[in-house]
Amino acid sequence: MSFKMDKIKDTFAEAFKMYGARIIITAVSEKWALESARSFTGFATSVIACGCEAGIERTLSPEETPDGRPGVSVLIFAMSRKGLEDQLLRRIGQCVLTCPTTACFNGLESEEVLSIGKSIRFFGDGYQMSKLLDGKRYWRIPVMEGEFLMEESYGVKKAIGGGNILILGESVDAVLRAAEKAVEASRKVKDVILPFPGGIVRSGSKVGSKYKFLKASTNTDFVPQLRAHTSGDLPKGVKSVLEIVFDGFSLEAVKEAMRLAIEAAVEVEGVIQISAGNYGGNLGQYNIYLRELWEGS
Amino acid sequence: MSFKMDKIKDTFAEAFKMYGARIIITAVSEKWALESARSFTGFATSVIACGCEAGIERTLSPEETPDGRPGVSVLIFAMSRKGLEDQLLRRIGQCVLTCPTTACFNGLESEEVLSIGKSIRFFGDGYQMSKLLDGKRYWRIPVMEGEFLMEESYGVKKAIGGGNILILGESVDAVLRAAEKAVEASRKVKDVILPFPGGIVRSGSKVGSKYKFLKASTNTDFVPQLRAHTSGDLPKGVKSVLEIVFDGFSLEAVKEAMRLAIEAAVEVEGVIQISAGNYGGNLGQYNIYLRELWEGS
Amino acid sequence: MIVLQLKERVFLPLEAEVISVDKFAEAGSVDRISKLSVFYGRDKMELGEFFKIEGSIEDGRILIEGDLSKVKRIGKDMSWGVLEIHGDVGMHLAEGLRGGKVIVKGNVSDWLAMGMSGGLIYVDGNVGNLACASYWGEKRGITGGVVLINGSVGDDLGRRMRRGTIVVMKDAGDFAGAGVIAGTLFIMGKVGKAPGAEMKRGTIVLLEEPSSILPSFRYSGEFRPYFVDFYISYLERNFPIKFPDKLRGSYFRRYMGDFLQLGKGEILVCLD
Amino acid sequence: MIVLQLKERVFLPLEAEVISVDKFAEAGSVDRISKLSVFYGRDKMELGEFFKIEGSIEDGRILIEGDLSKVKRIGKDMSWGVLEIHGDVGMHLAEGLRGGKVIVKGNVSDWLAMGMSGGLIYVDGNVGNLACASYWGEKRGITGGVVLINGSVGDDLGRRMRRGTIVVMKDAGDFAGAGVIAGTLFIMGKVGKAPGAEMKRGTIVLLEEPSSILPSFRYSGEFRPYFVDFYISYLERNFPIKFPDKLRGSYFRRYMGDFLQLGKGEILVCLD
Repeated sequence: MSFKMDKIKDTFAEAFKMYGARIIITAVSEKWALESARSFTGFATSVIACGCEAGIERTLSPEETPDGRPGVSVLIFAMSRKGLEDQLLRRIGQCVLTCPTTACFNGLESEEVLSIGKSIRFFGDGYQMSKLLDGKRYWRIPVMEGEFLMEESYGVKKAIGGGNILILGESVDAVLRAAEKAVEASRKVKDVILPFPGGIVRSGSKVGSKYKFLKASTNTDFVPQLRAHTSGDLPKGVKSVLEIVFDGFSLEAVKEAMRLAIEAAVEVEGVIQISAGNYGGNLGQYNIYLRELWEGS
Repeated sequence: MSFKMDKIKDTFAEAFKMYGARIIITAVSEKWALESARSFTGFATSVIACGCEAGIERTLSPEETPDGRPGVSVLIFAMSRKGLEDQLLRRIGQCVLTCPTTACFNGLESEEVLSIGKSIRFFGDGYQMSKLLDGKRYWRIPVMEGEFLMEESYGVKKAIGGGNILILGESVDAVLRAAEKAVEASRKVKDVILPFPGGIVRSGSKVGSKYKFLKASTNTDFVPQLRAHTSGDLPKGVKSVLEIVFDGFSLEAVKEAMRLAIEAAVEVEGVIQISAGNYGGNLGQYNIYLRELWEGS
Repeated sequence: MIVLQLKERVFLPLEAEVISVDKFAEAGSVDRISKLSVFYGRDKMELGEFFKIEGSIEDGRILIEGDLSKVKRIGKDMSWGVLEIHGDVGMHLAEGLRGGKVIVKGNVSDWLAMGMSGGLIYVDGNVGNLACASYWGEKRGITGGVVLINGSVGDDLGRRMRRGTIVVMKDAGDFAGAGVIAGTLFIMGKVGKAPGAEMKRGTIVLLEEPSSILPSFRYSGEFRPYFVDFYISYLERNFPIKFPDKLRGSYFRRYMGDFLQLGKGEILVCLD
Repeated sequence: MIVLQLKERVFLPLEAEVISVDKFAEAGSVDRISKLSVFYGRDKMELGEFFKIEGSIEDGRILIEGDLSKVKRIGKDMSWGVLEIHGDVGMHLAEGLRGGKVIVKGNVSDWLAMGMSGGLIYVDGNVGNLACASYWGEKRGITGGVVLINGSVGDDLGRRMRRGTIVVMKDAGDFAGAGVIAGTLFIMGKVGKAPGAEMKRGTIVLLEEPSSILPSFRYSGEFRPYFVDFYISYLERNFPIKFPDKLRGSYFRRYMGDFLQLGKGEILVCLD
């Protein structure tokens, strides 16, 4: 790498086991596929309050979609298969079924599947019809527009949630600029999404709080104006910190996205350090050491 | 009007009493205000499965926002104050608090308020500070970026949900084009949002279903390919139907939006009839007769 | 690839169900493949007596050349690989096909794909009667797979099919899709008498107006069945086939039926 | 609007708490307003003996002209309307103000806004000591409202204030914000000794580096306190005031304190 490793803190991001699925939404135009995908992935920043974490993976050209129309691939993650099933039912039912001209396909080959279409078909009130083509089952659900076509089963597999980097810098502008570049760079990676608005979090949290009723609260150690109350570990001059959270289907994909994000962010003027959030390493199933991201490259 | 009233069916839209609030999200740029607003209003198409109905009312110039930055006003509706409170807590906490550079203000003066800030402040883990300026209380919640400023109380008032029109036409293209024009026209009206993706619903529903476990199912009477199973009330030549749903703070605003939507849609080539969805008039608190929308104008 | 060339014209029916990727792979060498039994009329003979056989079955591919119009049951119960035929083929081709591909550059006789449950059949030419149909007295026709016919077919296409997709690029005879239990038929030319008679579920997609629709079907509106676009796009992309442009993005008149049966089937007639 | 013009210079303190929109409105006519009692030294006299009074109070507006530096307690407990003063004003201006606006084009003496709980005060000139402060022995200074001072203030600004916003565009003397319980002070010039001494909560925003920060405060980092931008924007938009450009979008060094007390207050010093 061209940048200096000493800007990257020797620490690790603590990530968690999740379950994920990929939905492909197609429509008559990219505009309508995106309208549906944005609705689908809205209010999906953290599993605890939203039920899932979701994001747009990328837009798809007609050549890349099952039906030859413009499309969007959306990834969705939850803590359990059951949770994922519930969210897929709700979000396909509310944000895809309802949206003009869309169709909904599975985008993840996996032995384990969730038969979402089996439930959503009932909306057709008995007039739905199933089609089996080349080994896959589809549902034609009659709607006022005409019909909604959706694949019945959606692959689900174990995934990684909560990969993250923290960008520490001398101003809000600097860390935001760096974070925007990081988002842009890491969005090139397949199998990964950034669940927060615009891909960036400004309110990282720690586990627990002074208040017994609260499971998580502001990440005091990284809040620049709370030095009077912390160990003072934040490097000198840091006036603002932003975080990027990564959810993905494989550790490799999450690592690759983190690596590209760091490479894009670290050289931005005003960035002082790249760090990561962890809980001591005992809560999450994966510890991703930042400095090891370049090993073997 | 210049169009012929006989294209407008002599029927009514059945609307319901809801509770609504207006949130103003500001940020360093319109881009970031919109990122937050889109996340906030995602997965919010129908109260039953999403907990609320929400949408972007409009973008605000710096002159129109409380803090002189670009902003977005967002309306959110639920069936009860309690439901609205729960959704505001979740959605401000997940989609605004988390989003870089945003601040969150009340956009609805009302005697009745929900003290959302009183709960979200706890995220500050005891380091939050309150400010009272000119009679309004604000919370400064320390976050990694710096601080999140939010108003404590959000006005809530009775509102109208489920105003709607149906656009019946000779092709999907025609009704989609008409619906897009209708959406554009009605978005000029203050106090109203269209909760569905892109403002349009292609899967209108009726109450009940053949399946006992299902509360709502496809609106059989308006599904063009189900004539063998219906009364055959759908006008000849209708091959596709799209719906627009309106939620708003007043009956007047909802009516105005419906009126503008109809005027924009009815003249589009290929549109055969404008109708509306109702449940016989006994379920909802408001019956909005389409042909009366022009009375007195 | 293993190549079979018909040495000379056969006049009696040759029962050649041994010609399948499964059986060739089981036999292994060309030598042992040549010794596989066939019935020529009533005589038990060896495959090598009729065909010049060269190559290797290792890649799961078979090519047969010659006029095979008297050769029956080729590809029976085949489950994988590719069987390609250059020439006309006899009855019962691909009976019980479970997987893999059968490709014919020529015409095919009656009873194509009887009992087929999976895989793909592509016929460049025309096909006889009772393609994909249930055998006399059987309750079910094919139960899966994709059958693409670039030419025309005879009567009783897809009779009582339970599942699967059949595309006929030209005409189909009488009783196409009669008694269909489920599945999809595309007929892109003219269709004969009584399409879909006694069908329960399933779809018959017609490009052209049929001469008549049975009175036990009900008109059920006009709409755009999006799955047609999806099928077209999917099939064209995955198979060597090209649908008429008119079909793309088109609207259809829908008839539901047959109400002598369940009435959950549909005939879709493409609108101009 | 009702206009009061000071007839001639007063040398003894004139206790004029009757000059308020509430009291004028209660009195009603100019005639009755003229007869309202004031104390001149120890003598009870009538307001009209000191002021030429014209106009009507109907719109809730009072304008006073003249050197009022000996006139005390103007605007006491006023709850609405606008009281505008052209000239210097004496002590205890706007004591107990609850609402409405008090606007001064001139200087103001000590004890401005004592016990104020709401409303707005705008002073174009300088202000004496103990502005917005708690009275000797009292636990609380002002409990609300907005006080904008375009000039400088003396010592003990905002002592023990409980709530409210004070903006001083020039300098403040010693002990600014001492004992603050809550609320916000902006001091846009120099500040004297021991700002924020014994403050519990609340914020003191300083544009310039103070000569010293009490050792009972702790350095707590540098950041961008977004509420400062909000306050600037809000106050400039709603009131006749203009903050220094340097303050806008700026970063601040933060000191938390006073740790002799609760330690939840902060002094924010604008960074270059």
